[in-house]
Amino acid sequence: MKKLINLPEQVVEDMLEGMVAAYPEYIRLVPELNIVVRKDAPMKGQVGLVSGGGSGHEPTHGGFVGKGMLTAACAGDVFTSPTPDQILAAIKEVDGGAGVLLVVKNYTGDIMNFEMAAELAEAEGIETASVVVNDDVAVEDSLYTQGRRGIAGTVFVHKIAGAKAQAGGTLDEVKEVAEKVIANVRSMGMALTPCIVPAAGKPTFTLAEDEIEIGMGIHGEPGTHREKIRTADEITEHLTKKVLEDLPFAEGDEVAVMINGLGATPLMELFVINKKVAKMLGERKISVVRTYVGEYMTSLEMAGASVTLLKLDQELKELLAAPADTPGFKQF
Amino acid sequence: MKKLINLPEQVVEDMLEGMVAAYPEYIRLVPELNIVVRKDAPMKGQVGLVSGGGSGHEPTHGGFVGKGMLTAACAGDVFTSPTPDQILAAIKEVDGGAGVLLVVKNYTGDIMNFEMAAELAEAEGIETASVVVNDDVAVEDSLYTQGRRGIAGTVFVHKIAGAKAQAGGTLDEVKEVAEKVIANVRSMGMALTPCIVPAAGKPTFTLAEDEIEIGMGIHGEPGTHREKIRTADEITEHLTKKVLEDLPFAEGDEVAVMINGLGATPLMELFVINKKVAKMLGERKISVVRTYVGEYMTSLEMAGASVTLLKLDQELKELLAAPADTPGFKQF
Amino acid sequence: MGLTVSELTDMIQAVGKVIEDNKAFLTELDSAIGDADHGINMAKGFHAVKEKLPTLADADAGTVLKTVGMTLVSTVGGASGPLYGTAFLRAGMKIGNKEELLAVDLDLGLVAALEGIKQRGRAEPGDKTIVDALQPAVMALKESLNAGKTATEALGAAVTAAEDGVEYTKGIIARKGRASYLGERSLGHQDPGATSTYLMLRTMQEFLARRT
Amino acid sequence: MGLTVSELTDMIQAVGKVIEDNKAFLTELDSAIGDADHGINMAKGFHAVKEKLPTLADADAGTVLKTVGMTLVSTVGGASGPLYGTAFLRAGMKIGNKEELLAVDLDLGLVAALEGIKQRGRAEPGDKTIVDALQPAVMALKESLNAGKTATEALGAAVTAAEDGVEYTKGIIARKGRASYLGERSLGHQDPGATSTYLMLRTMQEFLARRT
Ligand SMILES: Nc1ncnc2c1ncn2[C@@H]1O[C@H](COP(=O)(O)OP(=O)(O)O)[C@@H](O)[C@H]1O
Ligand SMILES: Nc1ncnc2c1ncn2[C@@H]1O[C@H](COP(=O)(O)OP(=O)(O)O)[C@@H](O)[C@H]1O
Ligand SMILES: [Mg+2]
Ligand SMILES: [Mg+2]
Ligand SMILES: [Mg+2]
Ligand SMILES: [Mg+2]
Repeated sequence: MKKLINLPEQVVEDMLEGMVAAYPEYIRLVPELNIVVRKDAPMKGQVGLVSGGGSGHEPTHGGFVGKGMLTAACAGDVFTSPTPDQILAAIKEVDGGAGVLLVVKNYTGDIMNFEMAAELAEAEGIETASVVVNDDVAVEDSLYTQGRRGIAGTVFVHKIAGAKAQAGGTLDEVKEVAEKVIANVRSMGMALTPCIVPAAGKPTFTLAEDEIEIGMGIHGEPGTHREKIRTADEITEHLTKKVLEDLPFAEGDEVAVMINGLGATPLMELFVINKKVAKMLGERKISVVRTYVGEYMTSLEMAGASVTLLKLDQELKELLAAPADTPGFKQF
Repeated sequence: MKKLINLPEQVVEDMLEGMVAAYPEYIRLVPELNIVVRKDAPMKGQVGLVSGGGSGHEPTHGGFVGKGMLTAACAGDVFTSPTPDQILAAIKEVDGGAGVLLVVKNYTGDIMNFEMAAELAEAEGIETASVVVNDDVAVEDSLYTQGRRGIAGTVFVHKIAGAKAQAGGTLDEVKEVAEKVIANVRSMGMALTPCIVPAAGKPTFTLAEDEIEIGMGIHGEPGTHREKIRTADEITEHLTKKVLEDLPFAEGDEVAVMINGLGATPLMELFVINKKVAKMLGERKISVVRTYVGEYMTSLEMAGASVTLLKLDQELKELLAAPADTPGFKQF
Repeated sequence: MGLTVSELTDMIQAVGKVIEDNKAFLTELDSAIGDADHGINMAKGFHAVKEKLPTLADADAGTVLKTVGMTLVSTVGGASGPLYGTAFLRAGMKIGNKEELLAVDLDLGLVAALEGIKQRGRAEPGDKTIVDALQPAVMALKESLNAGKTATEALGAAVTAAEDGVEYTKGIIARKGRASYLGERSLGHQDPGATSTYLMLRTMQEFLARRT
Repeated sequence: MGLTVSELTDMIQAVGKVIEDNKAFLTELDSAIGDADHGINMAKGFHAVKEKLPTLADADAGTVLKTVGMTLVSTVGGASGPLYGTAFLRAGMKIGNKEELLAVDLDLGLVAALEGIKQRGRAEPGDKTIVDALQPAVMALKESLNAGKTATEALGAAVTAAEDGVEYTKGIIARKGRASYLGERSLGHQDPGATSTYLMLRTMQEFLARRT
């Protein structure tokens, strides 16, 4: 393990301190609790938006705290959900009287910790609502299982629900639009290399020099299967088809595209992928309203990428287009 | 070599097409010539800003084309300077009658190709001026050598000269402020891993599992020396001290900070570095006006980081604070 | 059995030590079908418990258990934090302000713990989770006690059942937790949470056995 | 020597082929002290030259050389593109619209090429660049011609001098180009550009030798 860190046990604290040191005009840190809060929170009468999860996905989540996106983010240990007391503290920090929406990714740990936090908040008289993001089409969707994971599509939930809250939407309205995003967003990823959790010191899986992992999660979890590496076009075609067929996306649809790097993938390669995605969408007469290429939902230093498509209606288009000003996501 | 690409010979074209497909509202591509041009160029009466260099440094250079930064960027092959005819074509694309400033990084190839392009432009009656960025303190500065390399500090030149051009500065004024940035900016980097030029298929150097390379360039060039990995704080201290001593930066100075990832370094680690840099500056009573943490000047999939400091006066502060709206650098 | 609060505290410390000793092992198990942190998470939680327990010298059994639960909830994170946290919380709530625990309390406490975990995690037997170790253990304990066995003996039966449960998880596909994302690829691997449950029960049993 | 334009063209193609054959070798040299692309750059340029030359069947020697120069300038990039491009351009300008080249043209052309490279790159002998192969070669050629040797013989002397020049670059610290960033670490490695110059001269000499 070769990393630019100090003690593994201290890496989350070090990171958060470095983050607030970089962006004091956007965010502040609640000491001890590892919560990143929007500088001017709570905003009176505005719905608060709290998300969080394990660390190691930067700029998710702390990087998206700011105007038009999250009001607070709870950082758990690397790849470990934050705890209920942390989340409760974040809820209290952002509660401006209009209630707080919790944006949770569909992992057992996250679900349970946020649920406990919501129960505690309720006991203290703060109104909360929750949405659960589950955009990863690599995982089979079934009532009898945990269901799908939340991955890069979560960023669109943050953006759009954040815009709605910023525009003065009620808790119900913000929750509703978040759920609309969740219903219309699909993603799938692949990895060239695994990643190493600092405290573990070694990767959770290994890949040969000519192997890639398809459909892996953003926590170093192995994926659906392993195969020989192919060209970027072939790999992209495979991922994009899975994503397209799932909703399904159809001719005439308007979409937003996110080509997300997992941590160690150069932008160059993400653009190569986007070329192919744009071509495939063009062929299917699906029109691209906006494209985001970059690292949004990473998995430490994993090399690989995911493709996300979000089907837009007029409301989603407008909210996606709204300005956002956060350290990790800026849009005029 | 494990990369998300198609043919190595085609990777730059693929990338550029994927880039303009992603950002049609910002940029257009001049086909065949691998030039990324601001959508609304040429801007009548506004100084054009042309930069470029080898590819593999994304978002540099094409990602910084847009309002308040570059007017055009010429993409050479991976780590290879663009050619004079490419650069000349870019100059013509952006010439709005007020002249064109060429921002060149101090590499023999870049210098000569831009110089030839400037001669050709002059022959065609277009006024140009050039500045050469050489911020890398890892390289000894000497009149008898090539001098220092241009690395991440170049992004500050793009930002500030771009703001000056956007504000209507004359060619002389834009050049002058670019030179002021160059005189006041210093950087130094280190690598955890090398990178692989797609066409070469193998790294230019190798590092043991516990070794790092100090002061390497952004083209896979070996650095000043190699050492055993240490903590992020120790490594950061070494780099930052070198940078601080060089200008030198002194008590009371106001600075902008850039913690730049080289391609494969997670944001988490860059924030860990920033924590230490902020601490060191605080101890020296140097005040940080703005901090940029992220991937700005990369070296394909190299893992590592560089630290850049720019000493600011009132003019630089204002121009740095001016809005910029480009795919890779946005600031309200 | 007549377990004093101070002995209960020692028993919990023994459990914590076993978790600490098995940190790498549990993490290794989690790396096969999860995200390689179960041992790390649990060890962190029990480290906090270890620091906390000395402040509870004068507390009753329920308070000790609830405090352990709260500590786990607020330090572990992930899936195991709320699950084991809820287990201790519920056991503590059930047992209440007793100064000495009897066999029946062991039964009550473990039943409450199991119910808490099932409620929090919505897992059923066969989902490849903690439940696959804990539910058979709780049943075996109850049966043994009903058959007139001592607490130590009954806990011995529970440990055996939990061990079988861990073994059983190797042959099933995960339907809850991170391992469920793997589908069939989760086959052949034992569940980390079921394993930590087994380790905890075994430690409790050994503690009781040492003392008798 | 009496080299026709068609022979000149063949000679340039032979040079291109040698560059292509040594693409990996030159890149390898550049990876030690540069950025691992010298062979790739040069091969790309001469590939373009190869496509271009057939369109110049009726051109004079100067035009052929200038076109080769322009082609290199606009396809190679990096440091070697403008340098070798300028070299061919200047040689072409010096030689002008001749239909047949004599020994004196070889001398004039190489001198102009060297001057072009030195002017463009501002390198002097001892900087560990192309100049360290080309300048001694040009001097050896001139001396041989002055001593009454044939063009082929004189070029033979130039090749030997260039080879010595390449050897010499191993012992010096780079002061121009990417290798200069390495400081003392550039010691012990031969310069890629000096090496490609040597290869080109050797190919020219072999071409002349084959034909006589
Ligand atoms: N819904 C659930 N009910 C019961 N146990 C569960 C559930 N989900 C996960 N687990 C248990 O949690 C264990 C993993 O815990 P841990 O690795 O600490 O958390 P995480 O999965 O968040 O990283 C699994 O091995 C499984 O036994
Ligand atoms: N200023 C210079 N003058 C002469 N030759 C130079 C100069 N700078 C570099 N070179 C030559 O160029 C060679 C490297 O060429 P190449 O690798 O193609 O370009 P780059 O360095 O841009 O990658 C060096 O080995 C050296 O011989
Ligand atoms: Mg976890
Ligand atoms: Mg090069
Ligand atoms: Mg886990
Ligand atoms: Mg080179």
